[in-house]
Amino acid sequence: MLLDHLLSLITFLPIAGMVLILLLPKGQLNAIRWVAAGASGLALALCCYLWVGPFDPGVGGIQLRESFEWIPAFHINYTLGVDGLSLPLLFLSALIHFIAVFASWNITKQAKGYFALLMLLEVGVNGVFLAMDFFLFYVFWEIMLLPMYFLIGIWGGKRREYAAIKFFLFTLAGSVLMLVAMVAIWLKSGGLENGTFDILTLQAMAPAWGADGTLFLGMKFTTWIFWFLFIGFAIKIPVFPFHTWLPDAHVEAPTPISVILAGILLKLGAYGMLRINFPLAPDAFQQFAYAIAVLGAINIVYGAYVAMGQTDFKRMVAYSSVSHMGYFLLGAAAWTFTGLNGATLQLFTHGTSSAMLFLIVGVVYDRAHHRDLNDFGGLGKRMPYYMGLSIIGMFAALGLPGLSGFISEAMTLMGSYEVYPVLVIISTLGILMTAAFLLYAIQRIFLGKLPEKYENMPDISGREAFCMVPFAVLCILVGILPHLVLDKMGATMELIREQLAVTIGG
Amino acid sequence: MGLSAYLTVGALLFLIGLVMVAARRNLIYVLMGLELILNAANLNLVAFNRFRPGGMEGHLDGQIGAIFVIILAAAEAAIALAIVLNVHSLFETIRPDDIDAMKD
Amino acid sequence: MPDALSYLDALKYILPEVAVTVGLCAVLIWDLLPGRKRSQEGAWLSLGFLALAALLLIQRLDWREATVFGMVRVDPLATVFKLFITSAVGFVLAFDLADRRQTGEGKGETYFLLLTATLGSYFLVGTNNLILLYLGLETLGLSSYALAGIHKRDRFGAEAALKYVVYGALASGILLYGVSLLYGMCGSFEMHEMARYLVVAADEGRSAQLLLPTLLVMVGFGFKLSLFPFQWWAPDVYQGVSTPVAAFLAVGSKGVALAALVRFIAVTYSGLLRFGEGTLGAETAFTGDLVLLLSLMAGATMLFGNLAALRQTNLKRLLAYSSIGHAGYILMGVAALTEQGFQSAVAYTFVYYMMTLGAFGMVLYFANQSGSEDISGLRGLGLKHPLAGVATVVFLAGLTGLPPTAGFFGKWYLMTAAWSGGLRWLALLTALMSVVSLFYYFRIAKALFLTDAGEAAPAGRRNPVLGGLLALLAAGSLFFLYFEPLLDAAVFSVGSLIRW
Amino acid sequence: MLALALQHGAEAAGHAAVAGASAAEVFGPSTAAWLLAVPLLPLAAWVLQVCFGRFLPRQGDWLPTGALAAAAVIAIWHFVKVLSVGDPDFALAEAIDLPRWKFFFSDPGLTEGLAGFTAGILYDNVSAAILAMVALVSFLIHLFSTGYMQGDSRYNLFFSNLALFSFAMLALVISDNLLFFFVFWEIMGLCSYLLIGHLAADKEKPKMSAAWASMKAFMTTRIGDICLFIGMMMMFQAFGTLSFSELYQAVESHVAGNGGEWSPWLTGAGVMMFLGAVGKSAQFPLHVWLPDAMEGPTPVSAMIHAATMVSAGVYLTARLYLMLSPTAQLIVAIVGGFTAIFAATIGITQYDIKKVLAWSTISQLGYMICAIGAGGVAAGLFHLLTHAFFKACLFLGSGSVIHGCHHEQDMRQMGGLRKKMPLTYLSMLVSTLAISGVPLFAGYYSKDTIIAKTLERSMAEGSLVWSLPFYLLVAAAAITAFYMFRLIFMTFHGKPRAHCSEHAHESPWNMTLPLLVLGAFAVLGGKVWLLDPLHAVSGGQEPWFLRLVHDPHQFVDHAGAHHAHVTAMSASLAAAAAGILFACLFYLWKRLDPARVAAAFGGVYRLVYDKYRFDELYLATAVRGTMILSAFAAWVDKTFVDGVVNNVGRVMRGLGDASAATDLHVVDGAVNFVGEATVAAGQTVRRFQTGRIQQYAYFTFAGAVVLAAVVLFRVI
Repeated sequence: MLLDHLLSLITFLPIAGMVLILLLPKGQLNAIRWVAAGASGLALALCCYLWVGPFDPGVGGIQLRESFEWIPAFHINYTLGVDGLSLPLLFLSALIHFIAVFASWNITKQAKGYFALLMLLEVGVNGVFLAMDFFLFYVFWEIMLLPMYFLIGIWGGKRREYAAIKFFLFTLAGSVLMLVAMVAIWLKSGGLENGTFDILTLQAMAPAWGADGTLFLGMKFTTWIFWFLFIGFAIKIPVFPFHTWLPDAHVEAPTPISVILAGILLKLGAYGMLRINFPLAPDAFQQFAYAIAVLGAINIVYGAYVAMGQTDFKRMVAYSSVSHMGYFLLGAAAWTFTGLNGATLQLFTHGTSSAMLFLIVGVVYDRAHHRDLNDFGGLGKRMPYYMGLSIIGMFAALGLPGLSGFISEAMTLMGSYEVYPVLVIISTLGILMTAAFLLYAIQRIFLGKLPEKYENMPDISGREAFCMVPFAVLCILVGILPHLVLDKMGATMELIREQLAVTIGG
Repeated sequence: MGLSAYLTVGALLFLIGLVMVAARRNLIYVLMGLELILNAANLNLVAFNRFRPGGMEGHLDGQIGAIFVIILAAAEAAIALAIVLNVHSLFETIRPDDIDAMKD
Repeated sequence: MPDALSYLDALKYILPEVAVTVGLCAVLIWDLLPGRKRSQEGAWLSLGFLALAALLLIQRLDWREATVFGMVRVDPLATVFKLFITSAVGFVLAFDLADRRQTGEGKGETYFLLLTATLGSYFLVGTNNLILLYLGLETLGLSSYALAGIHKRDRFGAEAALKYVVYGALASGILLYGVSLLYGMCGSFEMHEMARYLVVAADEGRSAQLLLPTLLVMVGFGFKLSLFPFQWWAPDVYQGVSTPVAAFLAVGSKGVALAALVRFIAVTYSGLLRFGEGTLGAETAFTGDLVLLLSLMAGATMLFGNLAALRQTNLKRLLAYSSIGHAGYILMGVAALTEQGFQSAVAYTFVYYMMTLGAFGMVLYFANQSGSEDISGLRGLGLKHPLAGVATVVFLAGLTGLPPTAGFFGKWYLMTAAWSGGLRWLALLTALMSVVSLFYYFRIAKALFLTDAGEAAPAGRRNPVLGGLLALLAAGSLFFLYFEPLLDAAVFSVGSLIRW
Repeated sequence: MLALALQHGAEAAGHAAVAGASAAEVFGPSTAAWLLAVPLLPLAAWVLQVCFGRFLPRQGDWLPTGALAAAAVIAIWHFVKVLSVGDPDFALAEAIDLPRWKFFFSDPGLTEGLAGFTAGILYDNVSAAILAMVALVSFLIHLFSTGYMQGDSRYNLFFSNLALFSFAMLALVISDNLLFFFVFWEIMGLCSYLLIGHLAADKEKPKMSAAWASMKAFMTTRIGDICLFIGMMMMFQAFGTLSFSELYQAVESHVAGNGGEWSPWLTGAGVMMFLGAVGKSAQFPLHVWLPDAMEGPTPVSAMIHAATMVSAGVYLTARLYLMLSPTAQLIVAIVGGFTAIFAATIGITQYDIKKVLAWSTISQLGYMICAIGAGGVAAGLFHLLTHAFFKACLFLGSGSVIHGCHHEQDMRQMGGLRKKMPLTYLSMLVSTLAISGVPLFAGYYSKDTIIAKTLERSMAEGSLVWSLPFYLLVAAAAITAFYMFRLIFMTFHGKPRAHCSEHAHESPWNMTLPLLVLGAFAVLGGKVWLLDPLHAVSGGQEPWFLRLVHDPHQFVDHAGAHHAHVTAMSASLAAAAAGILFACLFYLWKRLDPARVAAAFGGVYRLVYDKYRFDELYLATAVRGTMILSAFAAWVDKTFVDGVVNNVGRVMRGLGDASAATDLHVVDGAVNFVGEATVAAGQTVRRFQTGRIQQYAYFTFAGAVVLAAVVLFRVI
């Protein structure tokens, strides 16, 4: 019984939380928080159960499939399923949302609305990872927009309105392109008569579409849908030059929202590429893989350089996300077994490390009420525990071996090297720069003389530590025992590669 | 006289009506232009009915239609004049161009 | 066939019309009766008759299609849209009741005129005869003109009424002229009969000859639907009239005009359409012309509405432009000239009904709070009025076309119809316009939630009735989760047009 | 005791070929567990120390120290076993079954790419010797630190970092593949960063220079690390493996398959990987970080920047040797040789006692690298071992001096400490003799072998460029002797020149004991000549290490080798003697005035004193360039990328307006980023909305006519 609807439960548990929160009276701040924590915690518990229990890592395909008709006239089904690609990300999503609730503990302004929106956001994210029906996927994808808009817009910083609408605009622009592609794909698959939204069925059909002639403006059908979908997902990742919404959104968003944004929302675009974009236009993928890899390299190097040039701590971390997501593009574009696994693992590892980095920013921002790196110094003296956790997070982000970032980056680069040697070598510059700006940040924040005004700054509280420690543990654990995650993914990645039999490079 | 003569007159009336609506600087004339347009259509209806290939026998729909239109035209004129009167009392002008309180 | 029905049988078919007629007479008489009256009573009376008509209509939903009295067509499209206008007018009446700023002036006439407009709409959607269609259109139009000008001492209202009446009379005159030309060509007012002639004409390649009357008729419909280039009146009029009337114009009158347009095109040009079974002919050169004409209008309408809305600050004016944009979306479905296209246009109209009524209701609600119809008047009110605020967000999301609102599904349906009808550029344009529309829609959400209310913020007395109505409409806008009924209604109503 | 063990081992090695004591018999099945315990003990200590260190008595310093003691015992015990086997080709993996771990995927079905990667233990003569050395030196330095670091505000963290470092170094030594090697290599980099910057986070007196130094060290070595990583990728892509032994075979067969020719890319890959060693071992041109790293506490300098981490680069080069093409070998040799002399010259001019030692370290590392490039793998590693002992001793000695002089590091303030700190003096003198290459001391044997090897290679190649290393190294030997004795004379001889040196005192036992032990190794590390003085004097028997480890390639025959050896020995002896003589002339007997000589050289002296101004060069080019580039990138991103996407210029205005927080303006800012075009179009469209009804009529007619025309004539 539980097993039959496990995935639906994971997806919709937060909705139950949302309803409960809305029913609670406004003043019951603690009750609201604990309901939110409970709902997301339960979802996390179920994810953990899914991880260790019913999920079979030996099976590459979709597992625990749930499906029923939703809008039969359009062949739209409610189909959920999980595989090695979505499982780690789902787990990450549940974890990050759970932590985000605790990171939001100090939010008192309109807390009811805040936690309700947070829960709704989790529904959207979990749903995207589990939806195996393109239409359902799109619906979940869009469900995230509104909560995010309000979470940034109401609870954000000074320029929150600007950042919120910018985020909304960019993402919507991407998703309408995806919508157009979805329309085209559905009609191609048979439309009203016998069309389908089932992602697996579409994937099976897709190779045949490549044989079609020119559709429009001298480009083939698959080329069109490839680029439409790609831009749609690229904006979310975000890929240069669509990344400009990200720093603004991050800087203005409250800490927990930044954590969610960097930790999991960016991964959605990447997930979409692997799940939908590449498999539905294999020939175009093969044709344009190099371009994607170039974009990846640009992301890595350019993002790192821009991050180096920032003085706002949060902005710097935001650009580091741009840089890190470039590894995903590079590895995915290489489409080698190692590269693909590395790229997917990068999603997971970056999820943990960037979430941690934003929590780190949040701690110092809560105390100093600004984020100007040049205005800090010597905090290590007052906040040794904070410094220790920060060092773990930052070194995980800069790819220090023994921490999770290294595993995924090394796999990505080694996997991509055989396909794009030059790009990989250029990308290593990004590693160097990442180290540079993170170390420079550590130096400016923790080392040297403590300014008088921070003399009484307290070290992190138990709650803050509780938020950070799980990520720190994951950073170390995955760095030492990467197979804990990789084992879950391997079979799926192998299957994905087999199904999308493209040869890239050479 | 053949059908074409009626139609020509109808078309002329229609055009004159359009020009009046668009160009006259007095709302009363504008309303008159509207009447002309309706009457152009009426003329067409009646003429087409009269010169129906199979004869009018048993097919009076054009004529009846025209009568309906005349009635409606009267109602329309009544409402329009009432509104123009109201406008006149509020704006103290019936120059259409002067009545532009709402615009972008 | 009409002969098959006895007079009484035929009368049964038009009982809803009779009910509304009796109702409007009753309201008129009640208003004329001496004595001090509260305006709510007239509204309740009207609502009662509307409810009666609605009941009768629901009863007739599964009746056999028939043409009664030679002119009145009773078929699913007609019945569904009669219900549409009835319920829309019901909402408008309810809005009017809940409007706390009402002056009381001309209330009785308002209800009478609304019922008259309903009656006109009944005939507009329920006929295959162009003359009756014109009569219905004019009845609707005349009562709308009067509704617009009902507040005698309001300069904006008077100007709006003037613009509306001049422009409307011009458009309907042109339509009539077009009808007269069609009549001349086909020798009949009946759409079926015309269809036979038009096929022949189209086959003979007389495209230009067909195009002129088509264009002239489109002027009339274009006016009612506020399609480019006949949409100029809409912003000024919506801004000038009272909010419930604006809601009526934007939703009720537009919805029935759409139904009439769908009927006109689907029946009159049935020989040229691209739907499979039950059609007379095949595609001709004129089909291409017609598609081009309609799709150009649709595209231009979308562009105009959405672009011009960008910098509006008056809520009603903004919604006017928004409704122009949506008319463009709807026309896109019609322009494909396929069964699916018509269905999608009809389905979208239903969705549009809920979202736009809701949006106007929102204007009313918050204008009652702040006394201003400007966006800046909304400052921070969303947090003080969470129910109305959240409902507003639902409407805005729906209008933008975001899941999980019905607006998304409607748009999706339109886009698939347009894409499969070969109008890919229109589908793409729709998508892009959704992004553009995000700006102006979410300026409202921003004002409601993101901006802090200043110290001068009004105390905020909640309006539970209106709030409830908004919640109802918002729930309707979330129809997406269970979209089948709307879809069925669209399929059901359009189906009757083709298999005649 | 240790000396006895060594002697025993050396004897055993001598008999091994005859006796044939089987490795399988000597090493039991639990060997792998024992060997793993060597790095894992410090790791466990680290975990405990990080978590609970500050709550333990003495802030838990005994925990890592004890773990290291145990690790050292195990490592030496196994090293003795290796000695007892005494087989030059000994490799543990061939003798007994060693476990292997699938690192990335535990599923044995997946073998593609990195999924097939397995890690294991590499334990052969080289790693056995170095493991024992590292464990021992680490232990001694931990012990030393318990004294030296007393009173530090982050005492517990210092020990935890030290423990983590020991773990990484020990693990690195027994890694059998490049990937794990790289992992531990980087963890060492982290520890180095943390330990150099230890004082930067000091609670009382944070030292900002330490922060910069730590960052400089990390970044500079990371440049090398990335090159190493690129080289790894090249090898992995070509051969699909990262295991050292498999790579040797693959390269060999690749070269054989290529007709004995080395492909250019192999040269490239080799040089790339070598650049990793250049960074870690502070070779030119990535040497700049090491002198600055002296900002760290002295035990750190001793351990990381003298004995262990920096020599990891040498170890790496030795492991890479079989993958280096002849061209790459030449590059390695030249880089090493050049660094040796280059750093030595700078060493002459420095006054900070630790800086002198730092430059000396760079120079000595150059020797080792050069030796390996020249084919003297055994010689290079031998020097690595001996150098580790005497350089650790020197550093700890300098630490003891600094400790005694109340944290004064400038040699000009010292003098006459001989009497006040006799044990320190003794051990440092012995080490100085060793590093200068005075016969019978450990450094003599190893340095001598290196110079001989370079000469052999030069003879074999016969080219001018291949003869360079020999001359460079000999010259460097003279300079080394000079500056090391300069250090001894300035510090310990003469009269105290300042208050601090007058009040100097000898350090406590836990600091002097390590000094003495290391000093003993500086004497006996090369050859246990006290036990066998005859052989030592006659030079008849090879040093123990060279019997244990053989060079992979012999470039000259026996006679040639003998000739080279004799020449090299004379040259190096002459060089050492000259160096010591000049040092005495300048600083002991005061016959020459260093200031006048310096003045005579003028500009050259300044240049050398300023370390050839490489810091300034890098600061002006690489660092400044990067900063400018990143600022430029940030500016571009803000102005252009944001601007192009959002449509230039307007955004800036929108941003400005947004901060005004007025309703209209904020969204104007937002509206602006649909693009100027959209808004302009919207404005244009609105211009038609004149409010005049008759104009509407015109527009309508015009629109209708245009529509009709378009449809009729298909204008579009």
